[in-house]
Amino acid sequence: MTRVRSFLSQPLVKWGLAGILVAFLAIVPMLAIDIPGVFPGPTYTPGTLQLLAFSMLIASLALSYHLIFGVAGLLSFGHALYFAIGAYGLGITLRHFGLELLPAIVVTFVAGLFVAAAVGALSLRVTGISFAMVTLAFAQAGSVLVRKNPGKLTGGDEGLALDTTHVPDFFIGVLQTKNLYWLCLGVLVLVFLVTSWFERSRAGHVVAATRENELRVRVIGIRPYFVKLLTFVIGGVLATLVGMAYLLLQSSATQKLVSADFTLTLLVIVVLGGVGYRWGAVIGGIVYTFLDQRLTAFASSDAVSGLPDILRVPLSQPLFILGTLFILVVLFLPGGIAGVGARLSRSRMRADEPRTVLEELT
Amino acid sequence: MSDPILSVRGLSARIAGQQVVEDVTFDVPATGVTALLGRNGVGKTSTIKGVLGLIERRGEVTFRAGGSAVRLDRLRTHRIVQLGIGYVPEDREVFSKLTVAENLRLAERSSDPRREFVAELFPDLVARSNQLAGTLSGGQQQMLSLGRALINTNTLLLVDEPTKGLAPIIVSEVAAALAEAAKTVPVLLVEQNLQVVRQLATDSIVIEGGRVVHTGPAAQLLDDEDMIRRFLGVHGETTGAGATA
Amino acid sequence: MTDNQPVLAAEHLSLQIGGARILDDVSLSVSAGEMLGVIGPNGAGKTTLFNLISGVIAPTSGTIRLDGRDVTNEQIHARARAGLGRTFQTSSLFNGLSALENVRLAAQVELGGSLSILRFPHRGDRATSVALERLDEVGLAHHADTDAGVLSHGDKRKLEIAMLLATDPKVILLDEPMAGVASGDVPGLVEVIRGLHKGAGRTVLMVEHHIEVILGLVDTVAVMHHGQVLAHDTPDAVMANPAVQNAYLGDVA
Amino acid sequence: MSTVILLLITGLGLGALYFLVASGLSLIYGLMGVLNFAHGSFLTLGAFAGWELARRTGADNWLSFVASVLLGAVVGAVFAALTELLLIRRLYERHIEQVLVTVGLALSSVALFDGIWGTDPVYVSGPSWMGGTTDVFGASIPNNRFVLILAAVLVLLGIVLFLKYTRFGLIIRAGVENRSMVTALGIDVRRAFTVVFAIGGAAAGIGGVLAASYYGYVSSSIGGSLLIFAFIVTVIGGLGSLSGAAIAAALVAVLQQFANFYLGGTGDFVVVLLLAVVLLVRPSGLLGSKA
Repeated sequence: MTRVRSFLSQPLVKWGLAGILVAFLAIVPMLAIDIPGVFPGPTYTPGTLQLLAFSMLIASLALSYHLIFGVAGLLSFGHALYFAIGAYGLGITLRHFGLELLPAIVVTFVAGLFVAAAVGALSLRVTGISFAMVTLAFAQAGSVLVRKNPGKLTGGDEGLALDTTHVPDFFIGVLQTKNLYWLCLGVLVLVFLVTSWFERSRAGHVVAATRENELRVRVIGIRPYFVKLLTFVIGGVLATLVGMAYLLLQSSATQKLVSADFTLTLLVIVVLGGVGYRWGAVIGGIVYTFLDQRLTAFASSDAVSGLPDILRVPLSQPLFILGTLFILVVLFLPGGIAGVGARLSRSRMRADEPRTVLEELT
Repeated sequence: MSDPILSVRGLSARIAGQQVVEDVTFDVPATGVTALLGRNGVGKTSTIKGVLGLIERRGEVTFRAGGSAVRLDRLRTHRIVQLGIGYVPEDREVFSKLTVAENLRLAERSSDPRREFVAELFPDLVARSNQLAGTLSGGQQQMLSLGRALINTNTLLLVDEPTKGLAPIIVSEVAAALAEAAKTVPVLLVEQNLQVVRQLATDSIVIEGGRVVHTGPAAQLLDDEDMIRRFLGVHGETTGAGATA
Repeated sequence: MTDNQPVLAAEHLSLQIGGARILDDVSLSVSAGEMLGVIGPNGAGKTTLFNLISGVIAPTSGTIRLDGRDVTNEQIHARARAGLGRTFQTSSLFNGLSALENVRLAAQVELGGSLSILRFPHRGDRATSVALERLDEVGLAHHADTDAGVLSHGDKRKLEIAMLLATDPKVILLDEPMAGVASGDVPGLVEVIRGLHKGAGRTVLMVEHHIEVILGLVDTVAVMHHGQVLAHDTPDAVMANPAVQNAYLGDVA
Repeated sequence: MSTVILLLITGLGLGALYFLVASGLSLIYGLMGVLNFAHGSFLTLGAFAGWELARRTGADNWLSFVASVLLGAVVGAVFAALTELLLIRRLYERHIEQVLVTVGLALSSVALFDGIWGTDPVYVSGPSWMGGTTDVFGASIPNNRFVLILAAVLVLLGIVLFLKYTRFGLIIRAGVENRSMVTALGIDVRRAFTVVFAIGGAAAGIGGVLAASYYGYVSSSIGGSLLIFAFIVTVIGGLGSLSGAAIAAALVAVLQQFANFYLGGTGDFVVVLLLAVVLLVRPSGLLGSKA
């Protein structure tokens, strides 16, 4: 057993296994795997591919939030803003500026970078709950902006549909879902690689140390401000990237993307998966998306509508079940899904590690 | 010898995940003042806080009062204090935005508080009863902190460095008040000032590296220069000179 | 005492919090290569003085000079970069990281590029080899891969000193390095401190309650009481000073 | 001139609403260090409870209005006290997890309200005087603004008197400063936690019923949208400071009204800007004590 574990924890083996997993995911559109109750149909059908792709985007977004919350220990309540910049930014540049896809992506990326740097630079001057509030306030400003629909750019309550004029054909239409699936898989792999890269870099070590003991970092001669800002900006632009893929996949951006609730959902996902664990964010994102999707289907099913009111009303609300589940995880499963996994396998990752992350924040 | 009022067995305590007290065992006699001594950072304050449950702790702490024994390590702080254990914290910890009178009122646990006793002991507090505690001098705050403990009838007093950072004249006032209180209640006292220890303490316990390294009558310890130097890190000669001053 | 320019000087430092005077017009200077012990009863303001010098808190008035340069308004990390290192009264480490990683972080700062996202720390790099050397110096090489959080008290103090050494400071502030250390570990730690002073010619200030440790190590002793410096002289002269005896042991009428 | 007066009084009315939410938030944060994301749900449930009562007792008489305000207060208090007893208490001293639990509760309770009362706004009416206006120096002020301001002033006064003259008030004031010393005086500070949650919940419940009359409708999202501004008010005022919350509530709401009118509907932006400026200049807020 020990030998198996040490074999599995070798870097080459780990990356090898991850590569096999990605390769498997890449051929999923060619396969006919059908898990009733989980997938709406076999894996080659557009509906299932769409759901899988969507869950990978949410997982990528959760990973980008993991950098800020889990690695840097910054409780941001405004992460949805950068995601929304991606979706709305790409939508606006394609529809109103008439740019080709690639330049539009570059412009949107720069916009995300700029906003994340500006908001980060300002909000990181305060810490703790004040930081949470400033990020929340900026996200709120974004939400107001989208709703006010200045210059008819954002579409207000209607949302903003993807203008496909300059989008290549292989990303358009239900029949091309598998291309979008591969795009989303690519985004997930990219975000995962960037996140791992950053966590393993010198800067990543410094930011983890800052989370543990900020005064100590200052005393060895490092100003924590810049490394926190760096993390915040990387997390922000990754979210922008995911937002762009989201627009291509879903063909529209709506107000919900920039709401405070959406950031809270990300927080829920990261905590559900296990704070501080990279895989936790990925698993949390996928589990959350599938639960949400399946619970919605369950809520409108005959099984529920036949129930007496006292059961039917709560069960018909997916968010009620998810919220309750989340509360139970916080109360009884500190460390989330990944924490349980780590404890079961007694791997090198310490199950109590995420707990320190949480305590240091206050 | 009668049963000790407080028995500590294998007490360990942690602050923010760090071990600050390790496996400490000692008894506090049911009468007199017991001085808990040791160098800075050996965990005297943490021991007291561990007994009170103010920090995370493990081990057995047994409190004997009125013929029954209670396991303090199973109780939460307010329950422990309600058993009749008065506490005077290090650094006074008065509520600076409450008035002197409010500080004392908050501390009253019974319907029959000893207001006159405290007023006699610290007439200064009566005169300043409507003043905010935060505006008091260090000495006055210490008296308020003592007053908060003494306003109740206690079966045991835990007093943590009552003379820390105080001017000499105030030190003697605080010591006198403690001596008065100690006539009726046993005291566990943490104190750096060896003169105060000499004046008040009957017994002594010395902690070193998180463990008890010496117990015995206070006078015996204070007269042994070698032990003082070894356990407390105070230079022997100086002790002699100071003691005769 | 030497007559060359002091490498570290506190001039008329005062700190007031609320109505309370924590430090009262403290002036103290240390020459290059000197080791100064700061003693005094609890609450005398020793740690506060260290906090002011290292920049953790700002003084109400007064100046702090490092190599003659006024650093009073500089932040903690800037002073650290200028060569001022310190340890804390209670061990202050990155408990989730290994001993080696703790020291390597400090070494990275000294070697530069600590915030690079393009470079990964690895076994073969400069920072790692420097870190391993420092660990060896304090006798912790065998614990390189142990998590800092699970080290013994004495080893934690040594690890802190190794981190300090990795930043190659000119002036070192040690805040009660012996606090909480089991007596068996004291001699070893004393040797480590002696080594970082005598061996490398660094300037050291240290607060310590172990008087015999202080007396055996330092060139001069400063005695603090009620936020003031009562005396600053050679150990023998200080210990013979009656005012010091009274202050340190307290006098009860 | 009349516009200025209209904006000022309307702003104070909105500020009163903010204060009813922020007072509880601030007290809870001050004593327990918990930022309560479920506070909006206390308000929403209070609003629905008030509406249900008014609907059954005839919405247009004063007795029914007063009764629905009181019911809102009771429902808010009970919901809040249960939240503290069942969820917050289990995570004693683990602040971030406490915040997370309130986030979960906020999400699930709003979903439950959706399930019970539907997602569409429910329109409410009160006593006919409430829908009318009163002329103040030439400005026609909607009457419900006066009711709001009066309610906020009464709640502020009530909380201040409670804090000053009751034993629980004394415990709460001491606990805000140094919680562990309160327990070391033999006091179970956790009972004060429940009391503070109940008070905050009651204020939010009152705010819920009055918000329904201010907006003219109840919906499951009414609490959540007010909560964000209440957060901003709490932080600007200084976390834990009741008087800070009162001042900031008035300031934020009046500024918001003026900016909406004179600066082309930019009220929300101006508020966000104000928050950023205040935090950068004075990170502890207007009346906050801790830096």
